[in-house]
Amino acid sequence: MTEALEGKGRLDRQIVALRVAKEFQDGNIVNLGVGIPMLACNFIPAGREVIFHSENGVLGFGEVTLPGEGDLDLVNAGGQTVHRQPGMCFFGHDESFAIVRGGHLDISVMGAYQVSEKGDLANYMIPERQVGTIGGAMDLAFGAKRLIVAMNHTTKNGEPRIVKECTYLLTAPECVDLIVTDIAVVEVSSRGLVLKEVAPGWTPEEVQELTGPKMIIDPECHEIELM
Amino acid sequence: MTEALEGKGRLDRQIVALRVAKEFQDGNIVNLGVGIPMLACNFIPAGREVIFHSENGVLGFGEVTLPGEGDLDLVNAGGQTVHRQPGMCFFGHDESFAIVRGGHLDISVMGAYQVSEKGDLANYMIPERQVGTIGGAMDLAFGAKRLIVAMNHTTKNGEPRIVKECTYLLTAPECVDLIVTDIAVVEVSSRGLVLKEVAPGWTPEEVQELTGPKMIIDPECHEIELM
Amino acid sequence: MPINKIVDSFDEAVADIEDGAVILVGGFGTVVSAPSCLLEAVYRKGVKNLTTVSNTSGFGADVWRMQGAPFPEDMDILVRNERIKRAIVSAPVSALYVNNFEKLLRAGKVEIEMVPQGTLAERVRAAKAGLGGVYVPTGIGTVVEKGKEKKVIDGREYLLELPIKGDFALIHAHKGDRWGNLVYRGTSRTFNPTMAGAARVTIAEVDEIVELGELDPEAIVTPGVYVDRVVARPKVAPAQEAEITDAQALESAAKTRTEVEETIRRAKERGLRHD
Amino acid sequence: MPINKIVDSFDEAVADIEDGAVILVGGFGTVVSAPSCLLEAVYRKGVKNLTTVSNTSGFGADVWRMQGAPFPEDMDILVRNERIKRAIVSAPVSALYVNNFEKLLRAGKVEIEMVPQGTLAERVRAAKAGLGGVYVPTGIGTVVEKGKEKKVIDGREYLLELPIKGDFALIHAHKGDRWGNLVYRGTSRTFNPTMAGAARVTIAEVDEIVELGELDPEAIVTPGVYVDRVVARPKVAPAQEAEITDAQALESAAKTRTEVEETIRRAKERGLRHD
Repeated sequence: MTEALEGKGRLDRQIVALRVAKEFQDGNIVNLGVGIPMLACNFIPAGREVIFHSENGVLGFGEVTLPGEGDLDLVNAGGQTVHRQPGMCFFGHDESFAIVRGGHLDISVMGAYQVSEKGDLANYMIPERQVGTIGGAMDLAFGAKRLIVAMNHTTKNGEPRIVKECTYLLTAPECVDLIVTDIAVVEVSSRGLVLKEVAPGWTPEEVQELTGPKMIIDPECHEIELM
Repeated sequence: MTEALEGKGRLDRQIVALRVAKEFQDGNIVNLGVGIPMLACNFIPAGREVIFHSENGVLGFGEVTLPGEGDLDLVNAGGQTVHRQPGMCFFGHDESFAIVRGGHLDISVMGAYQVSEKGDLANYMIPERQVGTIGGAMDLAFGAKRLIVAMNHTTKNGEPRIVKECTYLLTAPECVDLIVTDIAVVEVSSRGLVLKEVAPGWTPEEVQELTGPKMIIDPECHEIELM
Repeated sequence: MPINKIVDSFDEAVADIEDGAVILVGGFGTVVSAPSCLLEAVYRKGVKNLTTVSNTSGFGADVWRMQGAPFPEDMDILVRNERIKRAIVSAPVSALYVNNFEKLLRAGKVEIEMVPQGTLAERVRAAKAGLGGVYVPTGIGTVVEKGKEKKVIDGREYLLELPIKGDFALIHAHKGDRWGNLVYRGTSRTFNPTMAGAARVTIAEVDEIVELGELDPEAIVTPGVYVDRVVARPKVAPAQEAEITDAQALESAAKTRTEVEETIRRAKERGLRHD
Repeated sequence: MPINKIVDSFDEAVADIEDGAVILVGGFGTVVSAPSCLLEAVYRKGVKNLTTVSNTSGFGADVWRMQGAPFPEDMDILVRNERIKRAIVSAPVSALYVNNFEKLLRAGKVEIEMVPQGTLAERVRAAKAGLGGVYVPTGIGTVVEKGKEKKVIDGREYLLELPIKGDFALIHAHKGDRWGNLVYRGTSRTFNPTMAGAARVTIAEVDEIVELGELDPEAIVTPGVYVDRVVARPKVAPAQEAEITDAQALESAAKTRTEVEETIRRAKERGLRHD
């Protein structure tokens, strides 16, 4: 990575979550993975009604509570306490994953270490430690109708996380539909990766420089809206 | 069948059900099939606590109600209304048969057209009509720890229903443990059929005459107790 | 916009069901567990050549009118009007009398696939849960194993049973809300929650629609995610036709009643009844 | 005699668990969903070479003491005391810090079979429901498919996944009665009802024992038929050891807390928060 790009401002985790939340359409059933994705439950676009699923057996919960203020028996998959909400319901793990595997989720959002050009996902083996945790990620990657990845565009060392072929163990092949990063929004299409949006101050060419495979620049490619 | 035996008194359906109920041990989980078996829920031996399962998604219901007096949303597998009881609970069909198939029932009681020497059960194809209804019988025959058949000892024409080999289509092979009829109680054992009890006024030899395969007469063979 | 799965009429709820559709029908056999009004609406729509998936093939409105059921139609409305091409069913006929399904079967007017009840439940659940199939022990050594793959697992023989997915699932629940969350009542739960979500479109007929949040989140049986449409029964029961014509079915019901009375008398005699 | 599954102490409840047993452990990862006191009792009994089946390998009592949990032990009590020979687990390690399980793994002191969470739930359910196996799509094209039978069904590839049956299932519920009927509380339900009944002996640790009939029959989640023993937590919480030693785990928890606060501030800024 050139030094110039290294110093450029990137979106923080909240803004990435905010951008992800804009994908939630009215009535969508959405599962949010641990990390950035989970923050998205706080940013549902005004006027839309979205139902969140969490693998630990709940549908329809509300926003995260202030730490220490919630009910420990009402948490999301990351163990954060969330608000009670009308319409919410609880179920056991077999039912929770019948919902996931059975294709009943509209959107699943998760973090990733790498995403390939074809939409292969690698997000369970922790690269530097050679151990990993599959958790619910595989079921979600196989089951959801639409899979959105929220991650940093590059590793700490500046290596692209969007790659030609994943070098880490796969969570699932050809499953990712959209990648929202701290500098861009990239669609995985049958034609290849399509750059749809860039962070303020970034050009498509700069984003391309930090991306493994060659992307198609969408003619409508524009700046990510931050509100 | 000799004319003499044809005229002999037989136990009526209630008494057969009463005899079946004596098999229920304290704490048993028991499923009762349509017909005679269902009547047995009224005859739990005094001082014992037994939990009835019905395939239509209920555990722990009470005795049948007087017709017209019950709640139509609380019925047994035959559609008879039953009494509400503390400890009762409801569940869907997948769970109901997880209980059956998973071996969680201690006893299943059902009717039969034929039972073979080896304990093969034929109870779903209606002999004279060449149609049938499998219903929950197969699952119960494969799943229950102990299977008791309650039936008349002979057909209307006096043919034995306990036979060397079933001539009707099987519900399940080698599944019956005990046969309670209107003239006898017969155990299916690895040694063969064992005649354990006879109806009042019947000799073991007379019962044998109405039974297909040769039975072992239990040295303790005695009269069925009617109270 | 607030999510709203509530539909105003039964006819509207089934408007997109077409000829040849695969329809899962909830309930056990009793009319109170059946989606009566939805079945009537499907009949009214005039669709035919249906594949139906249900526990029984119905007992007919007459039997239920005798019990005073305000909504007396069951699977029999599709059977007797010959709307079914193929029935996947667990308990198609009655040992006590010859029902309409048996008449069609003898006349060669309907195809049947008879499935053990628990296997039926598991196959429907498999479709809902995204499974490719399940191995069940039920049916080994019987006609049920015909044409099915067998496998020995851990020393026991099993049959491979495949998912049954519907185009539509018609179910009956007690209460529902605008998200499609449902609760049932007593033994009228049965196949209803099992079938919810096992079809492309799940339509729930409910006794009552309640406000979102009224149902206890710990007691909701069917999460709204499995339900696409919710339609309420009218508060006032439709006028009942008085004529009851199925003499055989009525006689069989009366016989059962007499037996129950006798049994209760006997149990009391022996001091084994508590009421 | 009245059925009575209630056992007086945790030690009595686990008295017949032997070395080498296969133990299903309910809960998700949070300590409030875990059978804490049963896990402590298993530890006290001194059994070793266990095969455990659980969603996580625990976070350790320190993390939960910080949250003020009165019963802070989780799977980690068996991990850190090296009682586990083989772990069948979905989420064994943490991305945020190196847990005790990872340390044992690196030291070659424990075997692991990592299973996708939904597959784990389905395999446990298969044992309970008497299935020989299930075909799941999850894991096709990944390391998970290694050594497993693959089958194409209706044009899609599936893996054959086999049942996981326990010798014992240790679960945590909110309330239970003498028949073993159980209800849970919120998101602490998770694997608990899934594992109930999937072992030879199921032992339920409950917050409260209630009279038979007190639980709403429509809201009972685990029918008593799946439960063999019920044991209640003490009403008064045990005295808490004050010392918290796992600095890495604490730091990770604090970081998460800061982030939530920041997120709420940002959402409010944008008028997207309701509280």
